[in-house]
Amino acid sequence: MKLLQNKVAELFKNGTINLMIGFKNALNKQVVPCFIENSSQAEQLIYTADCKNNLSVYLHKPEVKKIKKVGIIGNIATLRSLIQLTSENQLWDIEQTILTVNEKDEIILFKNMREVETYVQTYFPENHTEEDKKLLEYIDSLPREERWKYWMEQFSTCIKCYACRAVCPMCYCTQCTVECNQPQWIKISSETTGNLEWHIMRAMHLAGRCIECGECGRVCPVGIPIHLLTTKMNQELFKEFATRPGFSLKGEYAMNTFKPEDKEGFIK
Amino acid sequence: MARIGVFICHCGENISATVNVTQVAEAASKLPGVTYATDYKYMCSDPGQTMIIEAIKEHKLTGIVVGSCSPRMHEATFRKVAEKAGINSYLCEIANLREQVSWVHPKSDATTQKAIDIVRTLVQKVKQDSPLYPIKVPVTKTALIIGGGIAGIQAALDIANAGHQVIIIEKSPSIGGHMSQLSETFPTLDCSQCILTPRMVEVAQHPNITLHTFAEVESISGFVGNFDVNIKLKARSVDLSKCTGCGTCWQKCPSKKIPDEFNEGLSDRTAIYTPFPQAVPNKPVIDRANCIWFLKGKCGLCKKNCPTGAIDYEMQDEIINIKVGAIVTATGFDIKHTDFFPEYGYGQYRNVIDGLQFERLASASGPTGGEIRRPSDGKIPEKIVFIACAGSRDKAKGIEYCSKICCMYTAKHAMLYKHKKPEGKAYVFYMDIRAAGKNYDEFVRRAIEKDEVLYIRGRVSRIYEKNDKLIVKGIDTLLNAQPIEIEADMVVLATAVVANKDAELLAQKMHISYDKHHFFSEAHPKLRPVETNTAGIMLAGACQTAKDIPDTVSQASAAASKVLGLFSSDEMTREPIVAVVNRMAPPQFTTCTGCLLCMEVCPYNAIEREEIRDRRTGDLIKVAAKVNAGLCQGCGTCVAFCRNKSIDLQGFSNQQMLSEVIALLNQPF
Amino acid sequence: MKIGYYPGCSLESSSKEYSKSLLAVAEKCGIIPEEIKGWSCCGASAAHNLNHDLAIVLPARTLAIAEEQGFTEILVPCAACYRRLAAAQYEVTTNEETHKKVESYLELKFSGKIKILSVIEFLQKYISPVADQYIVNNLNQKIACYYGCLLARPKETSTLKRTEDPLEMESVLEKTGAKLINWAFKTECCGASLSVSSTAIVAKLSGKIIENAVASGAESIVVACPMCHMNLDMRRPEIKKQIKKDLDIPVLFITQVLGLSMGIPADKLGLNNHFVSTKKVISSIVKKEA
Amino acid sequence: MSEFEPKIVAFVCNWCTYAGADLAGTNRTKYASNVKIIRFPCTGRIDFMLLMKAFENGADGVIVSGCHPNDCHYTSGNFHARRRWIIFRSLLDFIGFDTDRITFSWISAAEGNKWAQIVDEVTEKIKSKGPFTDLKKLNCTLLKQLYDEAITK
Amino acid sequence: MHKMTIQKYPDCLRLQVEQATKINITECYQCGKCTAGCPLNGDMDIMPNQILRMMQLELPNYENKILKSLSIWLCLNCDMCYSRCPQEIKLSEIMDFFRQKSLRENKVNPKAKDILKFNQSFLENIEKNGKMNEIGLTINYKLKTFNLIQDVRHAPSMFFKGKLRLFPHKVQNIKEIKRLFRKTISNEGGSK
Repeated sequence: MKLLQNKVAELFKNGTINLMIGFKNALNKQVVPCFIENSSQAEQLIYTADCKNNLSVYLHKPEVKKIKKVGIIGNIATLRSLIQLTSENQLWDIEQTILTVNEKDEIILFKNMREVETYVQTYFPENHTEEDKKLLEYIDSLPREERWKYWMEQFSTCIKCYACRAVCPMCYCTQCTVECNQPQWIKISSETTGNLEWHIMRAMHLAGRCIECGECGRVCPVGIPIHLLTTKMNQELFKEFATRPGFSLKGEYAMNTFKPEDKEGFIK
Repeated sequence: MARIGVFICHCGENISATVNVTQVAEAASKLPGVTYATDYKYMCSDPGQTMIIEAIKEHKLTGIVVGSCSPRMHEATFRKVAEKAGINSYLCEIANLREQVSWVHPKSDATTQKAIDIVRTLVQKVKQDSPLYPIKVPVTKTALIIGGGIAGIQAALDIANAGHQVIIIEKSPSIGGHMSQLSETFPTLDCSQCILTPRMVEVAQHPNITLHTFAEVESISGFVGNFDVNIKLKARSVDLSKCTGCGTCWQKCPSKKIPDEFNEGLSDRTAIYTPFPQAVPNKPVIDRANCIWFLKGKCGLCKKNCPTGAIDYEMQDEIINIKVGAIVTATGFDIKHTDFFPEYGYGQYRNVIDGLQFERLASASGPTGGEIRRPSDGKIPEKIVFIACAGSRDKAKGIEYCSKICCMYTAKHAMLYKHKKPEGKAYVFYMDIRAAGKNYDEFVRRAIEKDEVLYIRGRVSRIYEKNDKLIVKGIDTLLNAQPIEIEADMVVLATAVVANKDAELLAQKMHISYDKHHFFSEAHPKLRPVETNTAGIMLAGACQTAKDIPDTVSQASAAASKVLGLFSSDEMTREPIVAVVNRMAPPQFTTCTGCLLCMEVCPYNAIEREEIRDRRTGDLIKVAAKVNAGLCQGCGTCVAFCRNKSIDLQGFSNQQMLSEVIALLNQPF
Repeated sequence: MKIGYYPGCSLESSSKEYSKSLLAVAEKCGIIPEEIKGWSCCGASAAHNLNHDLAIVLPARTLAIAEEQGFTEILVPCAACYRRLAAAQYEVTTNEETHKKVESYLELKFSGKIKILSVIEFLQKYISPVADQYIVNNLNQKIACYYGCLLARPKETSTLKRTEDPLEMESVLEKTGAKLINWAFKTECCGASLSVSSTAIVAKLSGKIIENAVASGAESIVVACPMCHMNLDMRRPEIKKQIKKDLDIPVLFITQVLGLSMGIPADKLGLNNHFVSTKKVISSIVKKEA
Repeated sequence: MSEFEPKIVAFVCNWCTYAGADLAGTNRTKYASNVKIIRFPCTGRIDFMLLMKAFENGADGVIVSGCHPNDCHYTSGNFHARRRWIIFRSLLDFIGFDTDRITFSWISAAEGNKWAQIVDEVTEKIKSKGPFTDLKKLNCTLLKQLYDEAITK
Repeated sequence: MHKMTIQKYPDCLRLQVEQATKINITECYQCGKCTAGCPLNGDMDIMPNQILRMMQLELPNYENKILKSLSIWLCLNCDMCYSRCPQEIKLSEIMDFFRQKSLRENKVNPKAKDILKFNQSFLENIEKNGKMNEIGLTINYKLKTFNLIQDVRHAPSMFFKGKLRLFPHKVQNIKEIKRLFRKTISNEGGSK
């Protein structure tokens, strides 16, 4: 803990960073993301197993980009999204300084993205919670009609608040297709078909890019397990094309490549 | 406000027989935005066309839908009509009422209804149409030929003789390629150099041809009509302008023991050398890897002795930039060498040679002056075994394809040997004899019947040396799989034809596709055999696949004619059906997020990275994708791919496709 | 490190000297391979000729128990055994189904991932690097290295780089100062499993090999397989009949040659157990001048 | 009310399947009139959202068809499309959407008969499945829902 | 590809081979390289490439011709053919399959009886001791073949050279080995 704080303070002092995105304890003792703007604030920083949020999402915020020299304390999810974002050419306008704390509580300051890549590839996490797995199995086990009912009940409660979008580091489009009205692809009002379309579109756009931090599911105010959609898609993609998002800087994105020998069982 | 005209064609009886055309026209006239709808016997006929033109003028129509035969038939026709009438030709859509309605369904309300639905759909589309204008691209009327073999030479001469500028680059010190190494050529047995050398000289002297030997492609950018190419002129260490080709230098050169590439290592050359007597240009080059001066920093004999002071040790590689409108790739091929074959001794037996080496032995200009002699001891072989399909059609060796030329040149080799040594024995082990071509099979038969070359059907399993004979173990599958063992003095392997080792690299520089064997891919295997997928880049010769000389020359001329077609006008017009990345006012500039994932998707590498910079400071503000209209062919894959719809396809825009879907499925009232 | 040792049946009887010399050389270089407890026969060619499952299960059993006994590497000097073990390992590791089947036969679980060292690999990995310090003699001999078929093929299990003209044995022996000749029959088959049942054929095949070796100027043949040794050495009378030539070129195990160069006494290497006298080789030794 | 006539939309590429359909016409091959074509330059151009839109606007079935692998006029559009469909289809399936209502096929310019055959097959299949109501049902009040179910019975 | 055949003979040898070995017989294009390289091509009654050809053609009674041939028993599994085959057809596996089948249907070529007997005595020997013991093997083999003099010449010298051991040393828990034999053999339909 102290080590981390000192390290960050030092980074401020030697001018490596002007902002550090990390975690602190809120008054209610809950872990929350925080912005450290100078060395003196550094002692607020903590890093524990509860630091689940994917901080990389803040790197898209213009006010953060303005600061240019930004530090970030990444859990594995954050690191993976950083890799994915680099491969998608999104971080060129920011000098990020990346830290992490490994399970031995050692602080690792990455020199460059390559190192992040190797780190992630060595500690590639099994980051699906038990209940997620159970739920996935449960849904898969249902007959099609039941699955449909299940999801439609879920989607019918969706209020189109787009929190899932706001929290997702991969949803960085300045204008999302749902805002596009020439043509209007998706109904603005939150009725179930519209919701369905939104979620299908979201899943398709994130398939092969989602790094499975699960934030979207966590933030959903009505508790739709939407992260399962993308998780499922990733599993499929891995099965079919053996690609893993947020895993290599080359960004082996399944959906913008192909193999002539790709297999499929349904095209007549 | 849209004013659409709908014109339903009876096509004689073809449509009206099963579709109630008047009803269709009537229904159409009720559609929102339709000001005028009618039907007529033959819309494509002159009166029909005039009718449309007048209607457009009279009713001030902003767009038309013609319900007739398939757009593949008459879209062009009716678009001209629209243009004649003064509206943009792309504001005309065709409803396919014949091939996809009247001809495939019985006379019924359902059929008529389908016609109506289709018309409604296209009315909706045409309402979304915006005027498009053919893209005009200027054409630089200079052609670049990569490779100075027979293919390159032929293409160059054809283009140059048609009056256009041609630049040839050749990576080795002389043009001529593999053909200059050959002895006689099948099926006529005329001497290769006798027919080639004049062409080489012609190239050198042609006013429209600029020749760069000892040069390679550094980089290629731009697109059809407007390529921008950097060429590396490798340091020759000899100033061609001063050199007279007198040859004093290489006579004086002390390092004489360097395997001669031109003679396939069957003889030696000096470090400063002219590749072969008929070389063009007939001037030497210093092989720096073997030159004493460059290795040890002393010697310099050639420089001392050069009467014109042409030798320049300080010469550096030089990059020149050229602008060309079209490129012909004629980089040729390579062959597998004897060391590729474990069972034939990994190349350790000197008397096991490959086809090109035999050509050199048989060539009058070769190391033996045209006498077939064994590399090991110079003896004239009594028995030669020729092995066809050495490495070709061999999945285990990773070469499944047939090398195409071996059957013929093996027959030729056997023949040449028998001509030079009639009492000698020539055996050919083969799997099939593939002699398809004018006078080809006759040629092979001649080898068998007249020159008594012994053909044995079967593959050789092993060759090994035994008291300076080569033991060749094969079988005769035609004789009850009889094992056959021949004590040969020399074995000639018809080794597989393969792509050049740097083929892949070049293909990547040019953005052309290539197959898994690194042969370059043609745009269409049947209908566009000499073009590549990158407009403006053509293929000639064996860089596309194994070819013999006649095929190579024909393809070269074909490529040339494609180039000439391109050069026939100062501008080339291209369909405006291209993708466009949206642009808008600062600070947004575009909705494109610059993830550039779409670059990978485009089959034509038409999507480029664009950096939007601040006008004054020049700081990078935004990175975005940009479609190069010169390269885009309008498939729209990127459009469907783009997550936030920042790319759209003119003529098939999101707006259009979506409204088609809606219109097709919903009755207006 | 702990190397498991699988001598195989022949090394316990007909090719004792192979085992002897191998262990002697290893010991000299401070390596003591540890015999796998309770190993059984690999089934040799008999099994796979007659019964596919048995041909996998027998060698698999040895792999399994070796794994149980905590070995990560096992040394299998007999080329025939090596081939069977490697083949079984290939089957098991590449085909999940077979793996399951075998495990059910054996009634025990195993990964089959254990590293199997042929004698050549073993010598390359453990002996060659240190050989210099132990080699005291120069062998004044023209030697033909004979690999036979089992070490060279098939490509799935062979570790030789050049299938037709391998050079691994040569590289192991080059330090012994012997002149290693280049010849054509390195990987021809000696007739192996037909040794007893159709001796005439074996005599013919082995005869060709010996002839070619001699013709290529070899003074002795070096093998790494008991089968090859038996056929080239013990079958010499039949060979004599076959080729109508009395060739007395001795046939040695690669380990015996190494042993000699390391100054290990001939009897410790079992050089006196041969049918064709090995005296010429032994007498060809010259002390290395330090 | 007469027999149920499904509305089926076909998204086809211009170079292979559209030409194939034309060929069916030139051969006067008869087939069901339920299928209506929307012409795209290439299967690569077909946006998965368009399929959703088709169903939302009352399509009972959708056909997606283009050039066979390696035959794409644009060399690789259909390969990209294939990947897209592989994943899109598994997503729909995971959500429980009735993927039987979407038919993917490769139909070349020479396969007029295959086109006719696919159209008839699909039409029959959709007829037997009945109208596509899954989406309609979603947006209506309970009462309307009951009513819908009543009439579909 | 095999449609025609399948309709013709539902369980023809060719299909059995293809199922057992996962080798596609049609891949052989009869270049004959296998035969050319085979060390025993002089002694075989049907050449390797011909065996493949017979399966391709499926002429009447080809099954028996193959199963009763001597070639399949001469084959040494030296894999020379496979290592040089341009189509990577693993003949040795096919041969194994034939041997086992020919045995099961007792169609073993009379000339191959010795080879067979040897193999059998070999296996029995292992079954008994878990390891091969040459004396036991030789004696057993002799009894099976009745050519008692062959190799007897070697026996004494081998013995004195310490190359033969009179008393077999057994694998501990020999029971297990026996069990393995029983199980595999019952599975393979009594082929041993």
